[in-house]
Amino acid sequence: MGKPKVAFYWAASCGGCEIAVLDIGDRLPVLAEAADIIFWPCAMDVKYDDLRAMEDDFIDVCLFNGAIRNSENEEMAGLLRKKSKILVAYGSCAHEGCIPGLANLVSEEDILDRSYISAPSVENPGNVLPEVKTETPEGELELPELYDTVYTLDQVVDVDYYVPGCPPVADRTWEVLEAILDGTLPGKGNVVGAGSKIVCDECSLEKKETGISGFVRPHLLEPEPDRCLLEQGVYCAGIGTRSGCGALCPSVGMPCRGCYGAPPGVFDQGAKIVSALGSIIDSTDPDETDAIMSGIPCPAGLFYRFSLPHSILRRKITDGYED
Amino acid sequence: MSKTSLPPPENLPMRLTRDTVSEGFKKRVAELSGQNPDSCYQCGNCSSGCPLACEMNILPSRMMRLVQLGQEETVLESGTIWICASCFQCTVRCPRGIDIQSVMDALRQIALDLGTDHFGPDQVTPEQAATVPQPGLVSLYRKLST
Amino acid sequence: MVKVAYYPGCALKDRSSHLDASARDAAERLGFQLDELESWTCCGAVPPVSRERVMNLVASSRILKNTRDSGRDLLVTICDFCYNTLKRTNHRIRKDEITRRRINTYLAQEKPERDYIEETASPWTDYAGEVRVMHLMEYLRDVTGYDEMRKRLSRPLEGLKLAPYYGCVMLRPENEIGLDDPEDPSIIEGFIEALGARVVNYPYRTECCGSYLSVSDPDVSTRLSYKILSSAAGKGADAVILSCPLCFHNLDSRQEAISRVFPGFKPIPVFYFTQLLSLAMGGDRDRQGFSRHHVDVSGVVDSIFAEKERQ
Amino acid sequence: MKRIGVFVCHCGINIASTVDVQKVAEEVGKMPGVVFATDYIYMCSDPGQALVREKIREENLDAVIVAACSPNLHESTFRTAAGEAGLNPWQLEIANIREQCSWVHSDREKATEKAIRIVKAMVEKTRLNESLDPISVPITRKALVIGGGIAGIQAALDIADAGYEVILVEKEPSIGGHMAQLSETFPTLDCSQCILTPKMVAVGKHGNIELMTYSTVEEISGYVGNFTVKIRRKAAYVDWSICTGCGQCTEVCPAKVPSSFDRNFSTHGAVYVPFPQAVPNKPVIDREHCIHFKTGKCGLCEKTCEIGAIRFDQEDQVFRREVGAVVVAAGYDTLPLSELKEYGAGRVPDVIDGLAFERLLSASGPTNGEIRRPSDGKVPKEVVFVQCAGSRDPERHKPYCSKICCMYTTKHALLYRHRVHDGQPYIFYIDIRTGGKGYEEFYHRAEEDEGIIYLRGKVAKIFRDGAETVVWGTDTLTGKNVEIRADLVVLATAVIPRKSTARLVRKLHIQAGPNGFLAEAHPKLRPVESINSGFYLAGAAQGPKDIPESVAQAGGAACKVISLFSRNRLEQDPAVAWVDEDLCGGCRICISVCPYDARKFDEEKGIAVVNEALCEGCGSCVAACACGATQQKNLTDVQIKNMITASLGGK
Amino acid sequence: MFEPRIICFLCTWCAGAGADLAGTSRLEYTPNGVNIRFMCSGRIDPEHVLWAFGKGADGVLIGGCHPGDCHYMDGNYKTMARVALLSRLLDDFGINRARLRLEWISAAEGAKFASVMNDFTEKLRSLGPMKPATREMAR
Repeated sequence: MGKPKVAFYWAASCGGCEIAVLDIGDRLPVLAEAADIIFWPCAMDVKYDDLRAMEDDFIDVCLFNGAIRNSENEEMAGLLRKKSKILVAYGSCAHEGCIPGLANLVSEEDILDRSYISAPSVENPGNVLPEVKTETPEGELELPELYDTVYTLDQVVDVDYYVPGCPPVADRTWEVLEAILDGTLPGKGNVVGAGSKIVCDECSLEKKETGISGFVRPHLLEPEPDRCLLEQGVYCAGIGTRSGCGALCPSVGMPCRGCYGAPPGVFDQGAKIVSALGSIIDSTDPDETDAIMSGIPCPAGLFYRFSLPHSILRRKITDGYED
Repeated sequence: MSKTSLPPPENLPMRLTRDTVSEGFKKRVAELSGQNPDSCYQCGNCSSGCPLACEMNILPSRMMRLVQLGQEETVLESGTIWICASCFQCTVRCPRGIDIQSVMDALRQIALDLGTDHFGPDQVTPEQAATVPQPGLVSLYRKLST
Repeated sequence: MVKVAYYPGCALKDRSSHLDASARDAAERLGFQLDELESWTCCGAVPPVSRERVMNLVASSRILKNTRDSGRDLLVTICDFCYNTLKRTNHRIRKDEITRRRINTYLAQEKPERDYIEETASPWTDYAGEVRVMHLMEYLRDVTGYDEMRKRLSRPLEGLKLAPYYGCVMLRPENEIGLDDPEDPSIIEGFIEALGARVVNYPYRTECCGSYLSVSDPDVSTRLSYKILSSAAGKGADAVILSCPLCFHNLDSRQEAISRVFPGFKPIPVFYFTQLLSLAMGGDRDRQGFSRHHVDVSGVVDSIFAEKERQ
Repeated sequence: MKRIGVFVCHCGINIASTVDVQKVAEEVGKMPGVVFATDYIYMCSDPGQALVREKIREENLDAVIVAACSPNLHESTFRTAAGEAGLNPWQLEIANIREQCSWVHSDREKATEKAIRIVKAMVEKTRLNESLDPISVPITRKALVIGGGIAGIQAALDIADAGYEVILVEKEPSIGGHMAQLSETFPTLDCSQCILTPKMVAVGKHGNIELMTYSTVEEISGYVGNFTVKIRRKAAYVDWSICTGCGQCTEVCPAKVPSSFDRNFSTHGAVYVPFPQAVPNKPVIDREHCIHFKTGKCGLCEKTCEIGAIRFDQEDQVFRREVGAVVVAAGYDTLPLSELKEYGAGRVPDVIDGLAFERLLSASGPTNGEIRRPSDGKVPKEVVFVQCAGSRDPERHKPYCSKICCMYTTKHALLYRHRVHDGQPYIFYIDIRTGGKGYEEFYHRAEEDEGIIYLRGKVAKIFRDGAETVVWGTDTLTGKNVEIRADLVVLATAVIPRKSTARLVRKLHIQAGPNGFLAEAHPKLRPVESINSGFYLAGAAQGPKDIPESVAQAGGAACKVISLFSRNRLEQDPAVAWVDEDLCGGCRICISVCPYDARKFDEEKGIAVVNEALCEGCGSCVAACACGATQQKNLTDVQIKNMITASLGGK
Repeated sequence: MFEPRIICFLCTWCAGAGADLAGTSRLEYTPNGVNIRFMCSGRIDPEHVLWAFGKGADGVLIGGCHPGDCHYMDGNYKTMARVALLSRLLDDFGINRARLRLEWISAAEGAKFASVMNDFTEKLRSLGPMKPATREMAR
């Protein structure tokens, strides 16, 4: 067998995952040595047609980052699935939808309106919105169709492995790449490049098992050093987030935001966190409890910051889906 | 032997039928007053404390009982409904929370619907019209006339 | 001076104008002004039952809504009937969503005209019971404060023995009015003490005076009023103090008839609480409308002034 | 896949009349894994149970669902049956299609559809049920009895006589409770003290009873068979271990304190014994009224006491005791007169309550049994008794019937008549309730032979007029209002739970009903047990009760305790929380959530663990676990989700 | 008439016993709910509620012991806090928070259970069916 053929692709995401791959740093040449990178639009000159021309299962491993947001994302997901033996959902967007997935809290209409009409920086006197097909003298132009709902990769194609993180930390990425190269990946469907516990397991801050009597936003608090941030009233998602990052954020006094997604025993990260937070409120008075909870603006955005499309409800319920 | 005609007996039995005890009159009273006459368990507190009881031929608690039994005629013919001054004493003391004053209002309303004022504007003397404060006149008209 | 939205009601504009005048005078002496609502209507006096349940609440709702729309959230009234009607209407609007919606359907019929006149008027919003209805006595107890009143006395009613008379609608029904305990109230007692006078306890303070039976069955009213007045007098009261125009009518003007039916009955003066308040705050005796009383009050009033001079 | 059997009960027509039981069996039988489904007329009957056993063996079933009545009724019946057939009992579940379906719906089609959903959901749960073994724990064979009234006394004596140790805790200085205050008892009119005192003495002397008066239960932890209690004994400022009870100190004390035992009709010193027959007969010092504590002077008692038992420096003591069962006999109170505004709000001196009248009647009471009214000591000649003062009044006071007033008022009127021959008693009542042995006869005697006037109607208002007390009532039988100018009015005030009962309920973690009385596990079949295992109820703390009923219930509670103590070990429900060690990240939220201290942090493993013996299986920690490591046995999140899905008709 | 589908999560000691009492008292109410029994309302997890909505429930009822009466001391307070936060989450998801109802029902309140069911069914009828969140779910 020759060198394994590797592909990278970037769908609906910020591009950070591409950087994350580069983050393996010194080990990049090792990778280049051990594998043939044959498709990586971000880093090398390739065309989609090159990909279409490949035989099925031509690629050994494809690291796919980004959520599925439009018809191009979906088409490329399908194409790469077909051409790859192993398809890896790389990074939080492909895994659970991540920040792009928060678009599911509003409708497609609202997004277009905000982007092309109502934002203060927009100048669009004709209120022109992008069209999928536009006739021009030069011929018909085509843009990908924006979807009303953001999907995770595995909601549109079959996925072999998941690497969580926004972005995945470099060491975990390298571990995954090594496993791929060594052929030591576990069974299909597994999350790789992450732990099986929660961030608290890796976090060194001290817990005193106290309840909380109010939430405070991190920038308004001078945290007691070495003390569990949640117990200080800062919403920290570590209690409901898969380990693997090494508790990077709490170790520098910032709360975990939850980017590694739901831990292995949990399906819906946000709901579970709601349940846990509800368990440690230090009040038995309904009004006071309600007031404490109102200290959390936009709970959906907060608790599902990285996992909304992967949650039970997936998106805001609107009347607009029946298009 | 002369045959004398007997006077009719004074205390005829109440005739109870399914209709009198469940439908019709009692239902109308319940609807109009928004109260459930059947909640009354006849403790008599309304009567005990009614400041007008000594002016009434039938005590408020008995009125409630008669309504429970659907005795429309007896209730509407009683002077009690016109003597009640709507002072709410019964209402605030009823252990079952029945607004008895509203039941009295409802009974008055039903009686007035039969067509005649108990005490209409034409019966008010010019002297009363000139001296009684308006709330007295207005409430009188609203309670005792159509 | 603080302005307090004020609903006088019809009696105070006419037969009981001395209640209105003394109240305004007393209020200003206490540092607030009773600011009469514009273009108010009759409150309806009592909400009897009717087939269309909310019909009887519309007039009073309109008064409340107009109060709110004029930017005020507190409405003070004095007549016990008006107080009862407005407070209960408000209570029902607050408590029962269906009543609220139906009443607003009626109130909304005034809407097109308003919009036409004032295009800039704030948009229509349903009246949801935002206004707080207060009896003037309640205002004195809870806002002014009896302690504050005591501090401002310029002519304390020392030595005067006053019998508080509550009547019926000021306290009842309790769940909708909630001013005080209907069986064991203390608001007028507190008021009397705040004026420096002494409270006379007698069992008839919450018994009914006959209300509108005064017209349809005057004899009944006479008997009831006799019980109340003789009980108060029997306990040594110099005067009876009350707030309701109809109670005043029954207890004051009926004393002539009482004397006829019950020989040996000695007349006893009856005052509106506002009259005594005004006097105690230094008010002028000529402005209290004492000439409209059937029972001579000069003895008691003289003693108030005499007491002051002695000091 | 598990082989599941489903048995749908007709319950005669109770289920079958509204639910098409055959259709339920048929539909559920189509589910994958359901290898047997049938309906049967009475599943709980012997043949019904035999059917379950037979099919378990024949069909080789791994799990069984019985669709029948509430699991509270027959869950253990069927689990035992399953066990007999070799199936692990926790592989059997009950689907409630009677109380929560057939009995509450009338539309046959809809009820059947709902029943199918209920049973399908239970199939989904059962699919993932694990076989469990009960958790076995040892028993401490010592009982705690809270309350030293007649109920507590009886329960303590019965348990102690059976050979088990008892701790009797009473918050007053002496046991005896309200019964010690009573003069005579209905319907036999025997003297209350005479029948109570021997029992009090027996408690004081019993070798198996540790009597702790002037003490309260401060805290309790643990579970049935193994409770730890903290009992606080208030400082008596008298060393009871050397005090001989001579009474010298109580005689010299110059302070005057109203006697609550005598309903404030008499006074005692600041150092006092509440009543002469008190057990233990040792004094306490009321710190609030003691001149020494207030001024630092006096100390007469200290000087008088030759053996030096007065100890002003004494402090409260807290004792720790291990017990296996608790009898709660916390007693009752009566509605304060101040609540009854229309009856003078307690300000009319000659309006008193029933217990006060007992003291006036009592030969050892403040008037030595002569009836004299409080205002001026005159012997009252017109006495009005008012029943239902605060009872049967859902709108303003208590909705329930206080049960004992009809009889004790009759007794009061009768005893009054016996003492004051020319006096006239009147009783205002709404209904006379005489549901007890000899009660109706007693009432007839009072009405027919003793000249007591019964007036059917509730009193509206009572007020003082000169030396008289005016009662406005009605006689609904003649339709006339009644005015009585009485010399004395006795109100049969509502029986209410003690204020301390609410605190006790919280401390013991037991339940109280909507009116504040202790809640029994089942109103008919388990009337002496609390819902919480290990707690038993006795006396009026559970609801208004007269003496015979309190004694009977106390005996019942004692019997339950004795039966518990007769076992070697206790078995507990194993459906407790457990932790997947591979998943737990040690966030410790579960530890702060657990009300039973059953969750602890294992420092070595860095995870939270469960102490199964302490876990009561509430599942709070499971919901609190955001990492999904904690699950409840046989009620995992997956099981719940599958049940939801099945309930909604999904797959 | 629209018949909403309701999932009722009931604690066994209070709300569940109350539901049983409604049965023994033969109080009829709407058959729209299916009860799921928990030992304590404190076991109920917002995930269960969302799961129910995701699987097509039009309403979810949570029944627990009255405040202060929890058989397990304070499980119901946890439920109260969870529901307070969950309701806010439902707002964000565009789900009318009236679709989630928390009621304290004691073992003695059979009538309350029945009236809550009737009332809740009525309320859900007026709200109409719950819309599935995505096309996939609609299918």
